[in-house]
Amino acid sequence: MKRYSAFAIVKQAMSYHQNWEEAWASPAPKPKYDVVIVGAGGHGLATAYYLGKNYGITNVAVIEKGWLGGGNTGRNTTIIRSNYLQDPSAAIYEKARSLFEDLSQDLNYNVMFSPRGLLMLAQTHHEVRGYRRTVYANNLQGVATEWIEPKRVKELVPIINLDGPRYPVLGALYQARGGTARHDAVAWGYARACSAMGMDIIQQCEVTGIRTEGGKVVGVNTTKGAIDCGKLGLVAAGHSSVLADMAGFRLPIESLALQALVSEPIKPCMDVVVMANTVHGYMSQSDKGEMVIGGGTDGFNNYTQRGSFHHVEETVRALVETFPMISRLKMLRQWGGIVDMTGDRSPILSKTPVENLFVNCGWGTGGFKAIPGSGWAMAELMARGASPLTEEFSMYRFREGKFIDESVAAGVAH
Amino acid sequence: MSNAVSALQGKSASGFATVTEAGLQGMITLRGDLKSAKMKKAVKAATGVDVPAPRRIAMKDGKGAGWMSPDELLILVPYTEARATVEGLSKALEGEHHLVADVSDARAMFRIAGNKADQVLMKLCPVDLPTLAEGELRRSRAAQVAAALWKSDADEFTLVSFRSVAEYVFGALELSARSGSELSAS
Amino acid sequence: MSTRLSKGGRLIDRTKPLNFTFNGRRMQGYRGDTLASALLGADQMLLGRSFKYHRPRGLVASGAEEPNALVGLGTGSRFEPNQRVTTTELFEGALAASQNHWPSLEFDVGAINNTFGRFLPGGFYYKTFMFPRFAWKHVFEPVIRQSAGLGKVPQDRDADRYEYAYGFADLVIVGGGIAGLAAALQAGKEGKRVLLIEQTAHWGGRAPVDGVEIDGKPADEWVKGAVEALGKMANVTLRTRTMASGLYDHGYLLAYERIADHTPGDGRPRHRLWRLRAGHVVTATGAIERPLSFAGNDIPGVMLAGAVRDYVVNWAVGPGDRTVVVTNNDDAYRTALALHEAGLIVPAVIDARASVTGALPDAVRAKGIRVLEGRGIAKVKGTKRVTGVSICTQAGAGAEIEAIDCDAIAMSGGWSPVVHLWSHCGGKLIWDDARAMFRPDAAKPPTGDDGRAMVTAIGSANGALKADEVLADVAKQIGGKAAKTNTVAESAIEPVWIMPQGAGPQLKMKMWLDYQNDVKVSDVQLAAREGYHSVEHTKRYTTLGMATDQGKLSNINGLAILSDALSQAIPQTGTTTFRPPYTPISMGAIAGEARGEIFQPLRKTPMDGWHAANGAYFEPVGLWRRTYCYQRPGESVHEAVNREILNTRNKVGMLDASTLGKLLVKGPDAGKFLDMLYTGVMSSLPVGKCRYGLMCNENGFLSDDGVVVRLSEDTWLCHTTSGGADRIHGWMEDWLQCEWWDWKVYTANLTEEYAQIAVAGPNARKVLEKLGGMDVSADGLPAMEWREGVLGGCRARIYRISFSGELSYEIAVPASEGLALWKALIAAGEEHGVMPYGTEAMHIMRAEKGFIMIGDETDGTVIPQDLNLNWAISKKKADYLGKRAQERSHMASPDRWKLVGLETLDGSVLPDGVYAVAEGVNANGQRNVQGRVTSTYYSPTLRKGIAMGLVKHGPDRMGEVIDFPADGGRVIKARIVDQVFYDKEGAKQNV
Amino acid sequence: MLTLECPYCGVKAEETELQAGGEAHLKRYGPGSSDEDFDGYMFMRKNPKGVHFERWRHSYGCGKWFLAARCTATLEVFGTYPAQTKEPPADLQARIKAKRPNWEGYR
Ligand SMILES: Cc1cc2nc3c(=O)[nH]c(=O)nc-3n(C[C@H](O)[C@H](O)[C@H](O)COP(=O)(O)OP(=O)(O)OC[C@H]3O[C@@H](n4cnc5c(N)ncnc54)[C@H](O)[C@@H]3O)c2cc1C
Ligand SMILES: NC(=O)c1ccc[n+]([C@@H]2O[C@H](COP(=O)([O-])OP(=O)(O)OC[C@H]3O[C@@H](n4cnc5c(N)ncnc54)[C@H](O)[C@@H]3O)[C@@H](O)[C@H]2O)c1
Ligand SMILES: Cc1cc2nc3c(=O)[nH]c(=O)nc-3n(C[C@H](O)[C@H](O)[C@H](O)COP(=O)(O)O)c2cc1C
Ligand SMILES: [Zn+2]
Repeated sequence: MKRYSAFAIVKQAMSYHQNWEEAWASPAPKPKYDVVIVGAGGHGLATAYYLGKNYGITNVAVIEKGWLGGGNTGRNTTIIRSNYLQDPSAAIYEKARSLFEDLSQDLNYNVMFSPRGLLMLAQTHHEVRGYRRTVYANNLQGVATEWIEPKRVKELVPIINLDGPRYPVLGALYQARGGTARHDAVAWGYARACSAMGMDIIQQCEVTGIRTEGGKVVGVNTTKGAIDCGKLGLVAAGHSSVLADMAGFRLPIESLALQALVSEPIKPCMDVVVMANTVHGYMSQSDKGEMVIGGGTDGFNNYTQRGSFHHVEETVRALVETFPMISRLKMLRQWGGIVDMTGDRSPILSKTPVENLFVNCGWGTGGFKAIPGSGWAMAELMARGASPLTEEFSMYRFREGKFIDESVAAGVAH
Repeated sequence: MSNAVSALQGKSASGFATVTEAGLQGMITLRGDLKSAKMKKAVKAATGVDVPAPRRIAMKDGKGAGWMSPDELLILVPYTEARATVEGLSKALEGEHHLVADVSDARAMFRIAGNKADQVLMKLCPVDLPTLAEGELRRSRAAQVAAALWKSDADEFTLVSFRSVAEYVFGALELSARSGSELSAS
Repeated sequence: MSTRLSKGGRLIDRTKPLNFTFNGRRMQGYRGDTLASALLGADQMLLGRSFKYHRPRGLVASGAEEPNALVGLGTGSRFEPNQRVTTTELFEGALAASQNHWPSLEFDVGAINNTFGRFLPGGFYYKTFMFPRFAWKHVFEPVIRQSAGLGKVPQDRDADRYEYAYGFADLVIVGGGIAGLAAALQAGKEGKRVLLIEQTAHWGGRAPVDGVEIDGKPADEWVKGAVEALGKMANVTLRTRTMASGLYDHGYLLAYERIADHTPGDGRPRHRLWRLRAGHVVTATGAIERPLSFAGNDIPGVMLAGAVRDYVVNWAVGPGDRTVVVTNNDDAYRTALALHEAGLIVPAVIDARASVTGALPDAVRAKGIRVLEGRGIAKVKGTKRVTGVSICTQAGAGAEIEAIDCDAIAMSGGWSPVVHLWSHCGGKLIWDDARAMFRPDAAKPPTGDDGRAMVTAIGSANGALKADEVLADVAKQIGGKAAKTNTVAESAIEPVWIMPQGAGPQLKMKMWLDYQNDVKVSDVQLAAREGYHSVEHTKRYTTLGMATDQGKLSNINGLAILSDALSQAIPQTGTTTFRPPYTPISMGAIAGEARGEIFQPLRKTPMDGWHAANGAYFEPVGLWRRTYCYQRPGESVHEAVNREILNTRNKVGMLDASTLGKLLVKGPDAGKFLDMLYTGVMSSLPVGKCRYGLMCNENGFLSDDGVVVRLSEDTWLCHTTSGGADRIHGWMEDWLQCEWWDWKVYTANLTEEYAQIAVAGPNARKVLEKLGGMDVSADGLPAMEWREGVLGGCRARIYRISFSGELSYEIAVPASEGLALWKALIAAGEEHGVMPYGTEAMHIMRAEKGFIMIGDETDGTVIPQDLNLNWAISKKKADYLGKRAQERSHMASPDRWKLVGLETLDGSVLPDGVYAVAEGVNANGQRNVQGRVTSTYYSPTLRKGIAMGLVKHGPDRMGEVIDFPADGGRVIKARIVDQVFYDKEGAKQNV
Repeated sequence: MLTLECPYCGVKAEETELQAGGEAHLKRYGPGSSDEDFDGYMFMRKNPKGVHFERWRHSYGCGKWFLAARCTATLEVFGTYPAQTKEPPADLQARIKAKRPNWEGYR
């Protein structure tokens, strides 16, 4: 893999950029791999990457039915934070956040991690109490967060309207090193690194069946033929239930549409990420200048990547109230993704009823921020059979009534 | 009962249509088997009208009945008669599984009047108002709250909401009725 | 230079001049102008700067597809960035300013990027800015953000208002060109309920500009007639200035009506968002012309041929004195003719096709205009304005054959149907090789709730480009017979994706695809080279089509280049996903009427007005607003709360408890039903009595609590928390309708029927007795019982229940009488020292008594057993909602944290939500914890901090002291104590 | 933006008048049931990409719960019916089978 650098660009410019090499190869599938990962989203690619990097397992194929990064990884609002309340969540999200800190250098691909700071507004006394509690929890979990008063909120977000008639801002939960990253670059950077390790990323190839023998997984059938594998990882987000069904079990997951939108680009006016959970809206400004906006999920099972417009209205309504100046901005584009919502809204990184078959799913509305940590932990689980980071995220926790409930403090979980 | 006051005490505003809080109105929730003979008799006796068909409402000199769901009617009588009507209905339905409750004070009622009254509601309710039939009772939304509405006269609609949101509903109606914001020129 | 012509202009009214300002310069246009035509008429060709290289930018198009000409419009509370001048109607006093440059439009420092353009290829930022690590956030990112971003930031709160409207129709026809009009006429005749919408202010679309004749009449006349005829049909509605922005599932069409953009401040809503429900949608949205990719095709003065024609014919504006036409199809010849007709010079028509014959070329030649066949443009001369073109053979690599001076270029690379609405909900496209376009695939339409097609595309939107084809297509798909037109034969288009065909890298780096985002042919080829093969990858890597025009001009050209680079067929490459809106719509319109007072419904109790008038400090509880406390002049919230508590404990207080849920449950099976709903037994409750109850969800967690009242043999009234009323009522109905539908039970939500007032304190009885009318004596109304009667003239039901630990009555009266009773109580209570108290005093008093509060002690992860509430859980019952869940291993575990009281050693108040630590760290290096605070307050009664919390094995550890690390490293020590801090034996309420 | 016809009042209600209630025809498991059955009833979902039977409440209308058969991939609605039934009406099942020949049934 030729390294990227400013120097490389200048050098290439001399030959009019005719000699750049491919970021990743597009190979035909081999008959067998040690590990097959289904789903070339951030989590699938990161899982493959750390299997190679941390455990030297490089005979790996990542199989993608569409284009890599085209799932939720390619359509999310890129919020990165680790200010979660429950220990298991804080552990894996903070692991991810800390890996983001030097992911660009690690991958030699600028993923534009921008720890610009993240605020969760408290707009009811109940929220104030919830976020205070989170701060205490975070401090014991080694996650740097603080409670800030309205005055500080205004300093950080000059365009905010602190005293909306309905929900005045009473303060905020602030994570100074939360922020955003360039979502596509995260998928592309991992893909490039995996490819460089000799792994096969096979796009436009849909897994149509899972083959097992005596309760053990032996391979998958795909639109590009049958592929054998030693171990199989299902990392398919919204399509996890469909794949589990191929393997003969069910998951505690429902697939719902979650929508987002962007405004037309304007000059920089907000250098933090703001989430207003009482009114269900959150907003950040991308480097190109658009306001990137998201809200709550639709209520019904849906695989179309299209949502219902009234959710967009509710979100925009909330944000116009919170940031009156956006009223005269225009919505440039809206879209949807299919999120995998579990029974307790926390993810599943787990063994399954089928031996050597593992699942990484249920990230729902909030898994982009987790990509590096999830890949790291999933790789350990698949390579070693256990990982402290995945311990509590087993799919069997529901049976024991051992939930990881984040809604407790912070409404939505983007 | 001299103490009783409606949510907005008759507040009114005029734009291209006139919006008025209609004051105290007797309303009764009646649940039971709408097909039973007892029920039919009781309703007739209490209101002078028959048990309405699904989605219909019938009024007769100040009293009436509207279909709310397969096992629920909205009984309308003058506010001062609500108590007595509740007792009458309970007595008449004795021995038959039913529920009757005075909800006069739980609600607010509005009248939207003018030849463009429908346009006010077209801004707030996901309902095909131009095709709403005479005597049709539609339960739906008015902006963000539940509402029941019907064409109570040639150029008038009646809308019922919960009492606690009366101010919100009035605010939305008043704004929608402002002159200059007609949906049609004609 | 561009000028206003002395005659013509079908859309302008020269008797109505309008003054406006651009970058401080005063200019004039006419009623009927767009800001674009007015600017062009005033020779303002340079209108903005591009996103990345800050290249000079002028008008390319005349409509919604315009990528360049965006301005900041208006000032202050009416300022709006990124306004597209081609879709902005001119109005008197309009203030426009160009964007994305510093210090000025003419001289822009950012243009330095242009000089270094070669070092900033598509996606360059992914490859650099990585070292040193901190630099991205603190050095590079800020710089990149500053240079990007286009429009300025609005500063003030929007002065305008917006609204929604709902519309229903059998047929919504989108587009008021001849196709849409013809379709509306036909459907209208058939008696269908038709809505025809057009985004611009006028009807007719392109036909009138093209000199089309229908039924022997000029298109303008035919259109006028059609609109009049439609106006007469009662079943047809027409709307101009209304843009269909998106098609959603089940025939939901969103339309954006710009009511007052051209009459700012006239008091009308600025925009109206129509939520249309269409039985069927017809898209007659026409076609958009494609640019040609030649070097310098972005220099101001290079425009689309159709647009040049529009400016000349519609607004009598000549974009240049000498306009070279360059094309690969016949339509552009119409532009040559129109220019010639207007007395402007067309030095040549450069046609990439090897030989051109036919009516239009011949007509052009007949005017003495040179037609250069098999030729292309090697490059455009000029920087801020076209000065000439260098001509080459299309077949070659770009060697100059001849140079022609000109100040404008009219280009046409062919036309692409507007397929956006067709595609929004999954309609598929097919590539039509003959016409070099993607058009709707009638075999794969978007489908509705019935699984059938919900859209029909007609006219140019369906690929029928010539007028006769358009009308024939309408007749074929909608019905009726097509009117005759004067359409002449045209010879076939020859796709040209790069001009000249053999151009080298230098030239390709100057061929613009996406003008606004500065994406060039070379960038797309680079993406292909680097493995971003999917069209979606290329889009995201280069930002092709991601600008505010959403690639209306660039997408097809871009994917053709990509296909070529990957040597695959265009259909194999496919298009990117079409998403709403068709053109950007204001956030204000999306938010609609919901702002300020009616942002959300605010629920108010009948006594709300009194509270507001008496110093209430409100807090939102669900959608209700409740009084947190009543502040007196000079009193802090904290002081007010303490005063209210002490007064209630020593004299008497009043709480507005109207928001409490009140659910009526009646029927032969009501008792059985409540026994399933509550953890305790309610069927055994005697008539006339009250009992406290807990409800769990099916997952075992405590979800609500309240006092249940037995009203009669078959009727119970269930009180719920204020937040819980609707939820629990829905919960009851859910089980009755979907699981136990054979049980005879009816419910009714009477929450709002009653105003409820709690009168609590030693003097409570005296106050009620003063009002008179009911026996509230110790024997007349014992604890946990209720009576009905008339209290002080109000129809009342009194419950003797206490949440404060004091002698307490809760009085329910019809909501309409709530205010009257409240005032009566205040008056009657005066001599007994009555004061109203708010929710915070109520919270603290219940905490002093060790009562739990839903939302404090519970958070969705707590089961009743955790709160030592086993006494309220029936052991005998075989089943209740949540029982099975509570038998699961983790829920039955003895290690669950349990409720206890907590007292700091120094009497201070424990911080809210703080955790108690245990020894060591867990497998992930996190400090182990053994408990947390659930409620904590300063108790004015006991003059010290009190708290409740959940602690591992808590109840077995009475007296033990545990550590709570609080803010700033401070560790607070607290002792585990009984949770009841005040009047444990209940002496105060049993009087 | 879905529209579903309420089988009780015949109104073709739009999504904003309705409340979605998740998978239909779940069998309740109470005390005495196995952990696995209870887990299945509470959490494990079919979540098919295709024909889905689901609960809806006409919450802004008659307040009744009803059931719908809908395709989660195309959002086509095959039909709605009252909630007081343990399984989808036979004719509805037949209609779906006709439109989706390789549909494996509602369980
Ligand atoms: C609108 C929106 C906003 C969001 N905002 C945020 C946010 O701000 N912050 C945050 O942290 N998270 C956010 N999320 C959530 C986040 O995007 C996801 O949790 C995360 O991207 C999931 O990554 P993934 O790799 O698991 O799934 P995906 O990226 O969806 O990858 C799964 C891949 O599996 C492929 N696949 C599926 N089935 C098959 C098959 N049979 N064969 C082969 N391949 C298959 C899919 O094509 C897909 O590419 C948001 C999500 C959405 C939709
Ligand atoms: N010969 C050629 O190469 C060629 C190419 C294109 C068009 N034409 C001519 O153009 C005419 C096509 O007629 P037509 O009616 O099919 O198309 P049209 O372009 O004349 O009319 C389309 C109308 O739809 C409106 N519109 C587009 N999108 C909209 C939206 N989202 N919401 C609301 N309105 C929207 C446009 O403003 C326009 O008025 C014919 O005269 C045809 O000859 C010729
Ligand atoms: C953070 C973020 C920023 C985006 N910015 C833009 C943008 O500036 N312009 C644009 O056209 N789309 C933008 N998009 C939306 C994408 O074009 C696209 O709609 C989204 O990735 C979903 O893919 P799809 O629409 O192809 O299904 C953005 C998406 C994300 C996640
Ligand atoms: Zn209904």
